[in-house]
Amino acid sequence: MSAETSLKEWLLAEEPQSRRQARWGAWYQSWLTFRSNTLAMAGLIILVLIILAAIFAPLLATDDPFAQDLGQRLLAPGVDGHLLGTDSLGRDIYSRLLYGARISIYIVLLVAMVAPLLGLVIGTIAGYMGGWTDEVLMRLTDIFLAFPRLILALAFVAALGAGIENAVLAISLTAWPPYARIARAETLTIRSADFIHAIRLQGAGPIRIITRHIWPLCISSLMIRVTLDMAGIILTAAGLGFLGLGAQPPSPEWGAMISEGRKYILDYWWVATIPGLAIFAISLAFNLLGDGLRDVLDPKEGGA
Amino acid sequence: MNAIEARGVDVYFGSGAELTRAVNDVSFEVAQGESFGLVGESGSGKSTILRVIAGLVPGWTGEITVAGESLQDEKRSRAFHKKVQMVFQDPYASLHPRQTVDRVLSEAMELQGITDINRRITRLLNDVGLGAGFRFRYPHQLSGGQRQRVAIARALAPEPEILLLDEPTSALDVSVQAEILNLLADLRSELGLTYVMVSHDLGVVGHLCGRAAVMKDGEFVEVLGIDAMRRLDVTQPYTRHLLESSIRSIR
Amino acid sequence: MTHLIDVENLRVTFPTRSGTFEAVRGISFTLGKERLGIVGESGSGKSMTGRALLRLIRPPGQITADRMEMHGQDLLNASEKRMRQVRGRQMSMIMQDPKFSLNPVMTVGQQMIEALRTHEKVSKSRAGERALEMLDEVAIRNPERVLTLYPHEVSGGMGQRIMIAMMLLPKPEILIADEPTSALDVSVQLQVLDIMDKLVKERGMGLIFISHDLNLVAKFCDRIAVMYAGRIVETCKASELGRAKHPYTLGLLNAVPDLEHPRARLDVLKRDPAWREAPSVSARQ
Amino acid sequence: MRLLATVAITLLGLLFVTFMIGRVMPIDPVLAVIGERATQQQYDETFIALGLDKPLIVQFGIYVRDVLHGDFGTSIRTGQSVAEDIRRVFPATLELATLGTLIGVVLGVPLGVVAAVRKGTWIDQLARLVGLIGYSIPVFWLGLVGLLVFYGILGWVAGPGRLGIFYQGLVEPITGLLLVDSLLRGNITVFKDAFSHIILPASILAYYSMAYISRMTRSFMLEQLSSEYVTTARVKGLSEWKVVWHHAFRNIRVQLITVIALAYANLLEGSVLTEIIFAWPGIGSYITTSLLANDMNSVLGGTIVIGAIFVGLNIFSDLLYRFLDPRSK
Amino acid sequence: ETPPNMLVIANRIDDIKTFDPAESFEFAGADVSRNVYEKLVNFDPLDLDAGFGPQLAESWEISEDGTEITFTMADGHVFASGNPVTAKDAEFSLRRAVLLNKTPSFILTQFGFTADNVEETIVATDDNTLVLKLDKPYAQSFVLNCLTATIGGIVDSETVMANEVDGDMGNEWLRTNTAGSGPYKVADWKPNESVLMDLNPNYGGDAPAMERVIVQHIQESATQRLMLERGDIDVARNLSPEDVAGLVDTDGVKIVDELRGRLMYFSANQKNEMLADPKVVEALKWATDYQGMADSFLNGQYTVHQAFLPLTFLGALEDKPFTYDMDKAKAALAESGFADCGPIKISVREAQERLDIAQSLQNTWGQLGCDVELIVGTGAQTLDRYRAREHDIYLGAWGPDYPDPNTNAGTFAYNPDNSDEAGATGLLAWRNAWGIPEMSEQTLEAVVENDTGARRDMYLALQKEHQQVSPFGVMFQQIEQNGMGESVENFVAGGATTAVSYWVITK
Ligand SMILES: Nc1ncnc2c1ncn2[C@@H]1O[C@H](COP(=O)(O)OP(=O)(O)OP(=O)(O)O)[C@@H](O)[C@H]1O
Ligand SMILES: Nc1ncnc2c1ncn2[C@@H]1O[C@H](COP(=O)(O)OP(=O)(O)OP(=O)(O)O)[C@@H](O)[C@H]1O
Ligand SMILES: [Mg+2]
Ligand SMILES: [Mg+2]
Repeated sequence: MSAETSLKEWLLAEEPQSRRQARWGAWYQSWLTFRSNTLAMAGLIILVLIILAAIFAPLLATDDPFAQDLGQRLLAPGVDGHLLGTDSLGRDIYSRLLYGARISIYIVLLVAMVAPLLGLVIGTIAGYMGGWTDEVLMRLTDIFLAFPRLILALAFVAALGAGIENAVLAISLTAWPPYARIARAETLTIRSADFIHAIRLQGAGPIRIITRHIWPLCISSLMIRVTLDMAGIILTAAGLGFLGLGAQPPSPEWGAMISEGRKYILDYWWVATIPGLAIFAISLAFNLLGDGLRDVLDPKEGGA
Repeated sequence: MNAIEARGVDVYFGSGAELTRAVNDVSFEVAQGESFGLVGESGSGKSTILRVIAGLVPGWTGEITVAGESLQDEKRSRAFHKKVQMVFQDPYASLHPRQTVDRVLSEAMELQGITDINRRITRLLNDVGLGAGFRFRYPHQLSGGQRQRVAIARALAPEPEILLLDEPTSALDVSVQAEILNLLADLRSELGLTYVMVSHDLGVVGHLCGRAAVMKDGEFVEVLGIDAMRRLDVTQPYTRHLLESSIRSIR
Repeated sequence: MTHLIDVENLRVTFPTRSGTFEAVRGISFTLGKERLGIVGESGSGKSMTGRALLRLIRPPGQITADRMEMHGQDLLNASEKRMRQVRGRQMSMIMQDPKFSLNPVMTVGQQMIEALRTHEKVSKSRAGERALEMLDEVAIRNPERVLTLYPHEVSGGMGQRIMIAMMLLPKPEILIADEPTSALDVSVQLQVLDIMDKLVKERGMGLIFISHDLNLVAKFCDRIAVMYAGRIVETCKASELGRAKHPYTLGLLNAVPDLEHPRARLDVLKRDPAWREAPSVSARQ
Repeated sequence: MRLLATVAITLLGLLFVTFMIGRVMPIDPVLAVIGERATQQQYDETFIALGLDKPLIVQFGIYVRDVLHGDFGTSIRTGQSVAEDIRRVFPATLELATLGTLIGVVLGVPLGVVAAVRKGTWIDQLARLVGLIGYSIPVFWLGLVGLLVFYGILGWVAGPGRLGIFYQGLVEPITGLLLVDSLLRGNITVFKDAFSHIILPASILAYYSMAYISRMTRSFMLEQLSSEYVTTARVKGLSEWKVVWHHAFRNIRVQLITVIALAYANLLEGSVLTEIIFAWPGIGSYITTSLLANDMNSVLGGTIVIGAIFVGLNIFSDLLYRFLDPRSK
Repeated sequence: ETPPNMLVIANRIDDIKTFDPAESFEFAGADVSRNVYEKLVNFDPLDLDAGFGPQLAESWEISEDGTEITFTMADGHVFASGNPVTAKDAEFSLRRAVLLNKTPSFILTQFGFTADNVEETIVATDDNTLVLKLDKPYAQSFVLNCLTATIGGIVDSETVMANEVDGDMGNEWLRTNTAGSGPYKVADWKPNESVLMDLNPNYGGDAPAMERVIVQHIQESATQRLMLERGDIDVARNLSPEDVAGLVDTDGVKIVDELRGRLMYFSANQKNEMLADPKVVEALKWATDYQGMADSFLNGQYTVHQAFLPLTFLGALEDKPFTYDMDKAKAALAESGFADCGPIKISVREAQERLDIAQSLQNTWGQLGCDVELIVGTGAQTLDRYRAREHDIYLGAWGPDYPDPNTNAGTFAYNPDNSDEAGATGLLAWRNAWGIPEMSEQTLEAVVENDTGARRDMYLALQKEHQQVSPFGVMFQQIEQNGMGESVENFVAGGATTAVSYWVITK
């Protein structure tokens, strides 16, 4: 018990004694704020569950997600030990769902790696440099912004070939402009802040200022946007899957599963609906999480 | 040798119909070790002069020499940053919200190629009256006065000769203001610094400076010693008006 | 005699993550037809006191008091409808910063006329005339033009005067002025104070003047309450400020650098934890 | 002037990117024309007829020149001029997206305002839930289920397509928007039928834009409601209604218009899946099908139209901003 | 509910590009064309098995040497414009098809017609007589079968030439307009949306019961089913097996099965060293779960069929030598030089049933030890790769172009020059780099055999060999399951040989 209290005290110390303690303390403070937000916690819990499901899929799955059994197709949930029924090729939906979680998380990670980063780099450079650099980069952003998103993604996929990586790449390539805009707007306000002037006066160059001082401040608003957008991204990936350009069979990607199952929606509703619910759950989790993060990271919108 | 010499400095902002002349043909010099004040109403161009010196304003004209180094445009040499530092008006805006005091100070030292950072940080914090306990705090864990001390510590980190002070206490309570003013006075006598300080509070200028320029609409109305100010020994009516209203508001 | 305002044991609390935070911790005071100054350092609860009187603390903040009356009428439990009649009409407040306190997308005229017509059945044109008169009274030149301006088009000093004019338009009996001059230049500051002084004297209002500048308050008010950490630590007649005893008050007085009386070192407040815990001094009369 | 230049550059860039995507695609536009059984000689003839033998930059130049003359080329999939095709399919999407946005605004804005005013109460939670669901349900799933329930089982609305088969061609087009045209022509039966067809897909789209609009409205309103001028308004003794609508809401109009314009643009370009499910002959499904058939002229044409609309909406909200916000003058 | 004199059909018609019979080559286009354009000879929709019979030509004669066919035109056929149909129109239409040289033109040019010789080889000697001169004495049935294809449609020469632009022989105009003598004319076409056909007012035959036919483009099977259940359409043409199963018990709706000519096959690129080993291909053929697929996701819509000629075609082989037999498959693989089977990529276009088949192949071939990857793409993408001979395994469908056995023999079993330079991209055998000089000879011999019985035997033999040695694994033949209102009678989708005929439908 005392170990626990002392850890807490250590974390919440008014006067941290080391860099590590300061950093952990700051994290802990945010965590406390976050924890008090019930809905956000719900989101986090769902997400953690999904991640656990993805990690332990081999343990949790009752069947091989790819094993077909044409004699056992389109079984209703619960029949013959298939918890969530089987699909049109007689594969166990529950097991596929578990493995599908891996793909969804993979998508999320991949997009989260590419789009916001690209947006961050472009937006902060444009915002900080100003002048014609800004002009050129922002025109580029406008062009991609004016582009119909799904269509651009479709075009990319059509060009690169169908498949989950390409789908994600395509989505990322279409998703960065809003991030660039946010990052730029944020940079414009930060750039004239006194603490940036101060560091300039210390002799720091633009690269250092952008990466060390501006990025950390843009990241929180980007992170909020990313989590809120994540649902949209998963849905876009699913949409590409629906159009047949996302994950390829026999991959148990949820969007592709819906797409496969939609043929049967009138008689075997669960085949499409269960992955639909899974997508709903993960999007919901991200949305709740994003809302919560906004309260934590962006006090001006959340506060009382 | 003068620490700062300025000749015919002009600053324009905006363009076309929005063109404003923020500073209009300003000349002055500040001797080594002197403390020079800039007073005047809001928008008269006080801060702009400091920012021009610091290299934060693009496109000014005129001549400025700082510690023998002639300044151009926004470019400032490494040596300049070592010699000249600035403290800003708003302690809430002048610290990076995501960086600990430690990080702020150590980065400033790193940039100047200073070694032995740990020991120096401890000493700096002591110098500005904070103590080592504050080293790993984030700005939001500090009061306004404490933040301003951190900002001063940051400015002192490269061991400069000249400090530019832009209303360093106007965002603070009187009680805290007193602490900061005392600190600045102590540092000057200990380290032999040169100050250029902006304030609209004549009391503050009077406390810290030996000489002050009165500004109006981007121009120097008058430059006079603090003693002359006290005696209301002025030539310009604007200066007199400023001094009178300031004295009246206090008493 | 019933007081204009009578407050006993007023508390304003905010729930926070680390328990409830008490911004105002049980203060008592009364206000007659006089000028009461409330001074204290930043965060001492001055503004919250002012807002609490008008019941403008937004949830989850909470106001409690043993008594909070105006003219002997309870304000604490009055209906929201009743409060709307009180606000503006009987008790009004000038906010700290004109830049943020005026609606940016409405003209000055619209906002002033609205203030008046909320409480009085007057025609628009009549309300406009009254607004003009009022602007004139607060020494605004060319008031016709000012009525058509948007807030961003007026300077800080003008904005503050407009605020004053607007709040005085429905002729309230009580005015709370929350640091009405701290955002202004010295020269403009004086002007604004002069105007307020004149109006208060002429109209015989009760005034609560909030500021952190002890000297200013002493010069301007009849009575002073010094706040520290949500409590009143000392109260005295303005004229008797020289006899103040509380070290906090003394500290505030001596911390100010003075052009005429230079000192080598300024006095620095040594905050005593006991100040925080000492019971609130009543400013009731 | 500057604005015009910006628009021109953006559109040209848009053209260029689309064009390049079309050309670097590893699929062969010639095949799309001639089909599976063609001989090599037929292939070569078509290759030259399509101008594919010229250098890329020349092809692009020719294309831009044609577009400036309003000629988007011929669709190899429908055999008709792309401009003609777009004129046919665009009104369908426009009608759908407009109705969707309208419903979204009418429901979303008040919901967002109320949620902000009653922050933390059940209505706020409800709004949040409605929004979250809107953000999280795949549209194609909702569309199919909606069709099943409201058309298949309940029979409350008409099925896929824009108009019942027997009503087709009864109303001479004026604007191309069936709801408007039928009213202009005074044909109430056609109007009813068209409405019955459009209401379900429009509602489904509306749900998504409502989710977005209400969420943004709420957060804008929260920001305004905590500002000082709102307190000032309260100090004046204004009623809550006036405080909320006359003061706070007035201040978010500009931001709101931007958001609505964005939502509208999103529906115009993003209703592809809905269009497919509801057999709605709109521009989204037009471009998609064209893309899958590698009919690049149609894709380019459609993309430019949508891009131009996007840019147009941006300019429109910019202009409105200048008009509505005194600070911008 | 639909009006009694109107037929409303839901179908996928996004492949229609043109109505010009000289150019039209898609399924949905053929459906329109058959009802708009009459041909010299044609099939009777109510008796498809009888083969072609007279239509615009009332009779024909073959010359002694078998290279000249003389048609005598029938009376009473009138174009929608009111112009009577004459031999001149037939001459114009057939010459036009050759001269325009669009994709389907090979159906005619394989008889030796060229742009240079049409003036002599396709000649109307008078208004009543048309003479075709062939370069070889082809089997009569072969020639006449070809004339029943869409490209054999006779257009109104006067109307068409009135709409000529830049010497295009009215091609531009005919893409969106029709000028035929068939029972219907196209009144309105909205690409991707609908085709509306009205009666040809001057139609010479019996007045059809359906005065108006509307084909609506509905992509989703579920949607088609809902519309059918609600009575908003009369016929649903793209129902999935599950939706068919769901409709079987629905009141007022019936399902009509019809065997079509479309085959589903996989083929192995012989440029791939492993796949060039006949034993490997044999193993793959044994490792395919034909019946399993036909009984599950293809249920009712495909029947197992393993020869390149579809059933009902002359000489179609009914033998199904391959079954799903893992032991035989493994044995065959063991005999091959690739006992542990390397990686295989299946190219498949994005379409649900093909994806299902591909996944099943992936599954069962996987059990052989093969590492199977699916390469999914749009139609154009996969086709592109196929034509460039870059695939490993191509999973495809093939529909006959005209109702003669040569249509499939000429592509599955004909590839005289297998070099890359030959560029015979139209030939399936070439696409799979399968060089077969001898089999090509046999295929050529079969088209000039005028004795129908002998010709049948030739094709049977050809298929028997093909089944065993070819890199083609033919798996299924399509059964079209159309859902329709109970009262709809005489809906004939066209069998294996032709397209739909609306004019005989009643309801
Ligand atoms: N970046 C800028 N762009 C345009 N105008 C500017 C800019 N910075 C300052 N100005 C203008 O220059 C003038 C002088 O500004 P400056 O900040 O120097 O005044 P100041 O005397 O410091 O006033 P204060 O006491 O309010 O700080 C003002 O009119 C101001 O509006
Ligand atoms: N919504 C809130 N939640 C929690 N604490 C609050 C809230 N609003 C104000 N406070 C706290 O209440 C205390 C009193 O605030 P108040 O605004 O009354 O100070 P003040 O004396 O007016 O200071 P200043 O001179 O800076 O205006 C402060 O410590 C402030 O942080
Ligand atoms: Mg300044
Ligand atoms: Mg305050």
